[in-house]
Amino acid sequence: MTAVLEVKDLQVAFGGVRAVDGLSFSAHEREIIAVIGPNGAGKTSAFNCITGFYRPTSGSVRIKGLETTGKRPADIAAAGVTRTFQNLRLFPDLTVLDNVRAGMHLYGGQSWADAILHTPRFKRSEAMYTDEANYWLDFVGFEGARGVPVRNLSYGQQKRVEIARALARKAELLLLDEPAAGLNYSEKQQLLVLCRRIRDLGTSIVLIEHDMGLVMELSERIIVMNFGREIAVGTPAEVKANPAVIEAYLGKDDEGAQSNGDA
Amino acid sequence: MSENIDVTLAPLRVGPPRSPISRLLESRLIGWVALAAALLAPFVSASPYSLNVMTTAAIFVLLASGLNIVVGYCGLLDLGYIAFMAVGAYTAGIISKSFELPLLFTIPAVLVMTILAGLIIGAPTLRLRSDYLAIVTLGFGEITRITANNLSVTGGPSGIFGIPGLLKIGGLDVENPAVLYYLTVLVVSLFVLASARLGRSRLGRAWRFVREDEDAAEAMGIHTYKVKLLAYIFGAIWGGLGGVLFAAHLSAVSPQSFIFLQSALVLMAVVLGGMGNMRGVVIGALVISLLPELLRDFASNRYLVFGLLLVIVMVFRPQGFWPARGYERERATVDVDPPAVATEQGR
Amino acid sequence: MRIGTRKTILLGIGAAMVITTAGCSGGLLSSGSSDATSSGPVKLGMVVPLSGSSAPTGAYMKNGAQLAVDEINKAGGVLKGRKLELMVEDEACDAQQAVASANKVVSAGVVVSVGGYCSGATLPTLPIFQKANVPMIIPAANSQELVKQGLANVFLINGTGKQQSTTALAFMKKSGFATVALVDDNTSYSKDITTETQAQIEKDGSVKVLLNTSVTAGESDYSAVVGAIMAKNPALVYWTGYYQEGGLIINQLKKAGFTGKIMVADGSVDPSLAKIAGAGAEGVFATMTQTPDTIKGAEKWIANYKAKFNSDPGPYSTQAYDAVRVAAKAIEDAGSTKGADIIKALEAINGFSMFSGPLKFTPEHTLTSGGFVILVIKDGKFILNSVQP
Amino acid sequence: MTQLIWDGLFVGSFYALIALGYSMVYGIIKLLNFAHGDIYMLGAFIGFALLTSMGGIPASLSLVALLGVLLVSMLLTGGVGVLIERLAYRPLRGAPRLAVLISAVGVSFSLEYGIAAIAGPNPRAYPVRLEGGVFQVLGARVSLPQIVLMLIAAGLMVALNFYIQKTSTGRAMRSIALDANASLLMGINVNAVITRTFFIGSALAGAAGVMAGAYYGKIDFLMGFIIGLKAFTAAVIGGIGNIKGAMLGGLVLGFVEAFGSQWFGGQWRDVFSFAVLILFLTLRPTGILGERVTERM
Repeated sequence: MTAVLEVKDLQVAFGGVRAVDGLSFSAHEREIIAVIGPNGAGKTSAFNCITGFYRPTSGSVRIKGLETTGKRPADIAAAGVTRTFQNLRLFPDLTVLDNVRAGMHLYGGQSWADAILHTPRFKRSEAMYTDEANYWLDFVGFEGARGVPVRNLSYGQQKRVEIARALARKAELLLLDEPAAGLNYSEKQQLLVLCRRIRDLGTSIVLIEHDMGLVMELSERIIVMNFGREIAVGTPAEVKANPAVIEAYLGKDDEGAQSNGDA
Repeated sequence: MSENIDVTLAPLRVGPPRSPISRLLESRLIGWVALAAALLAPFVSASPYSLNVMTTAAIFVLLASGLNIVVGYCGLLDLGYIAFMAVGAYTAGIISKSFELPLLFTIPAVLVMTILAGLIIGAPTLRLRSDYLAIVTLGFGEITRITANNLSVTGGPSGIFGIPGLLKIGGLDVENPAVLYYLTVLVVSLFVLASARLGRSRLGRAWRFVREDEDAAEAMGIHTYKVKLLAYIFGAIWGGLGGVLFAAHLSAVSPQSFIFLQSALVLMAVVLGGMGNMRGVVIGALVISLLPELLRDFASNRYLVFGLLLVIVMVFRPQGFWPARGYERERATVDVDPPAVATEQGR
Repeated sequence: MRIGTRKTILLGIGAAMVITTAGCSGGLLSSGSSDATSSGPVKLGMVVPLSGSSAPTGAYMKNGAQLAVDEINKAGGVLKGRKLELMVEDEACDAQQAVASANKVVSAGVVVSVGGYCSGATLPTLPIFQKANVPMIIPAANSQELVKQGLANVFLINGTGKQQSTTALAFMKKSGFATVALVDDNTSYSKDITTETQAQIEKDGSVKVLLNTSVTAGESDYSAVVGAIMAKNPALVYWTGYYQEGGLIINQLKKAGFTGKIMVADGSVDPSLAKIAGAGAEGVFATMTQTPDTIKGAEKWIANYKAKFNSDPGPYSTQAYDAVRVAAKAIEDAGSTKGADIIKALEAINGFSMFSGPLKFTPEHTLTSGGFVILVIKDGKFILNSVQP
Repeated sequence: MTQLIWDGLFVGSFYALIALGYSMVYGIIKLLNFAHGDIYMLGAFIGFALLTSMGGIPASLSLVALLGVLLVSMLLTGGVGVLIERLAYRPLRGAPRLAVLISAVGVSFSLEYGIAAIAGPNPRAYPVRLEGGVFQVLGARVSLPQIVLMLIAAGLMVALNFYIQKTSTGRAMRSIALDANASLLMGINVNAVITRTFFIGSALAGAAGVMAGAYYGKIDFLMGFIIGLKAFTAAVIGGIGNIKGAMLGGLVLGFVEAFGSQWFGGQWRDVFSFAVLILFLTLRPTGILGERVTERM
């Protein structure tokens, strides 16, 4: 199995605070990995380093063996990473279809000249964008109007749109930041199924999630973080049994409160 | 968080056009009607004055449609847009005068110069927050004007005069106001169409993504910096050609024509009409350029009236006369009009 | 559906065609523009600043011209009883607006233009009046550029920058100012005079230019230029801009303890200059074509002006007044309102008396003598200086 | 040299007074209040009206009278500022920011040409002049009026700074600048604070107007435009939204201009100033004291 994502002792610090402090892990093809840990453990910071929104203080990130440390997000996305955000980051005033089309920016090979002259290639690519956008919306099981601004949609629907947008990117690696947050039970079940179907497309998934039920059922490997460090890794069963993990979660709360930097 | 001037681009009009009027207004028909009106106007009145005013208005429409790319599509507040027009006008004027060339032949040079200007202004500043971008563009605008005012190659304060016409082919003399007007209308409508089409393309969407949320756009592999720079360059080209027409129209270029007020007026046209919606922008441009003429009878008080009107319009219609409609056909198939921009064709 | 649309469009266009071309007069298809009619009032066009920072002067000129029009009409008008009619349009010292206004008056069928104050804004209007072959009698604008265009229909009845510079230089030599600082406000009119003066001084060689700099109009603090002048400490400062800034610069120079003399050009000759400059204004010289209160026997004229507009005449009231009278005279002599004839008549005029003296145009359509004199401020009023070049 | 520094300092303090208004308003509602420069003009004209209505004032009392007029004009301009906010800006809360910007431009036009319609387009000479002895300090010409005015300006700024830092309203302002919604939830009466902000900002600009009138002696209805742009620039240099930054920015701009026109001649001064601004912003994109905005994701 070749590694889609390799993270080697990644470090990022804000001022004095070490948000991520020597994190290493790797994700393989068709693998679903969960990153868990108390608030402020540095999970999202790690995501932001991998996707280039934060510049790591040290350490390295490789996508499909390609060194991407410190590159700008767009280039990393081009290298084959796609993500969702902890708190939705859609384009509120644009229509659902447009939001999904955003994921396809790197495809279609339509130049501005094509656009001005309305060349056949323009017409073809526009049709392709629309069809694929609809395809992915169907894929994530989005019902409802697709021609209206997303700001008019319910939270659950918006979450689906964001995932559809990420999928439209057709990347080998999908990073989901708390996909289940704010979803009700049945929605979570649908999410579970959806994630498996995505994996079956040949995409590896790394997700940050607080819902243990979901994590335990979905992921093949779990990485437990605390204070920016990896304190445990293994199958759900192993992790459940790991005393360090239990301490991290049930242990003195104020520790969790002290640490911050999970921005 | 964002460099968008318009984080709060408040709810657009949603859903399909309902009333028959708005359906008519947003069909392709309206573009043709507008063009027809423009072409027929001279049959109503062809006095030098009315031709002059109409030509000026047409040029102003071109400028507005160019600024709309920068501000309306991409959300970059530019307070010095007129500088691009200045670059275009001066380049055209100087070259055509020193080589006795018809203005038409100066266009390649103008394109080079304006694109250069776009890069020079854009490259160092596009990383700035919108408010700083605003003041920096304003600064560039002033620098351009003052430099033109101080250099001798630009004719100093009195500028360049007696610029040859666009073109002279045998009998057809483009210096004839009527001919010039029609030529201007032709060029302008082509460029309005072009920028509308750009707005409905992959690049146009990328501009909107950047306007709405840069980080999300980056995460989807959109190189926001390049995209912004492209917006600037296109805006610059539109402005530069506006400058060429301006030079052809006045046969003179002088610094007073490029004061900050002019930039402000173009911006007003864009916002007043409805940012991002090419049709609205065209209307806004017509209003802004024609209103002061219509208010001439108020003589010195016309700017008072103008100012009050601006406030009133903004208070009652903050989205502009004709904001973009956040709507596209469901399950649209081939040659769909993509979203938000569905209304944006100058055709 | 698309096809249907196309049809409707074509129909629409066709219909519109018919409607518009039917009832309309000024349209492309209708025959020509309404040119000089042989009866009814004779229209004179005046494009001057009525808004913006030069608005005051525009008002002075408008009044001056109106005064002349009324007098002439009272005396029976021109061409056997046709009345004169003055059409004033705003130019705001902006090229674009000037062009619009020029086109407007041309479209209205004026036979002579008697406007033109800001050179920068007047220049682009020349081709418009020329194409319409309307003679221009320019009362105020006097940039060398206007002359350089060498157009047959352009006549300047204000001295040119060149003539003003000559007078200035002559005065400097006569009153023995060895060193001078030239300051302009970076506008066409003002820079024109400084460049001319500098050139002539260099040619002449008996006076030394220590400083030639510009300021930005519309500001309040000119300490920078004041500092520069103090550093050079010339015997004379020649300010060629308008009075708003002129007053401030004089005031700030005096505050800074400048001991040399100050001279201003015609753009600064205005009652308010002394008010703005305060005490410092006393003894400030000016190069100016004569103003009513410096001309003997103008009291009556001033009285009329006051009676009509209950305000004092300002700069260029007289020139505007004369412009109208010259226009009337030319029309009368030509016996027609045809541009060509009027131009001939204008060129033929000899010894027609104006405030600036008897009128005779040079081949390049400027005054033979600029009629510039040196004024000096005494008790806050401009009066003829005892020493004249 | 010292002369340049002194001149720069003096002009700079004017810029600073006006920049403060820009910066405060921007900090609170993120609006570039283009009409602000015209409030300065308005202040000058109100002062003019008051002084002329008083009739002749003996030169000895001119300073006292001026201080009185200064206060009254500040109150009036402050009031006008509040009025403008109510009529032209508040209805646009939550509308696109550009809409408010255009509204501001409209207000600017209305003020300029409204005054032109009332007081006439001709520039007016101020009835009261601050005259006073000139003396040399380290080779710089310093005049008594200059010192008086700078003391007034400094006093106003210190007072404002105290107000912002120490009073509850000041704290409210700062909190709104950070996050309006959160402040609302914290039970801060946002509207009241915004009103106060406009009042203070406009009052300061009005004061600057009166001072300018009394010192330079000439006022006209367009006097606010250029200095408005300058103050805006100053506010940005200092880091817009930051009070101390605005003051600093004003002084910096004053220096830059003084030296610019010294080195390159008057006609290149503004080019130099703006070039410095641009260079500066590209190197330090948040202004001198502006805080970097770190976004959460």
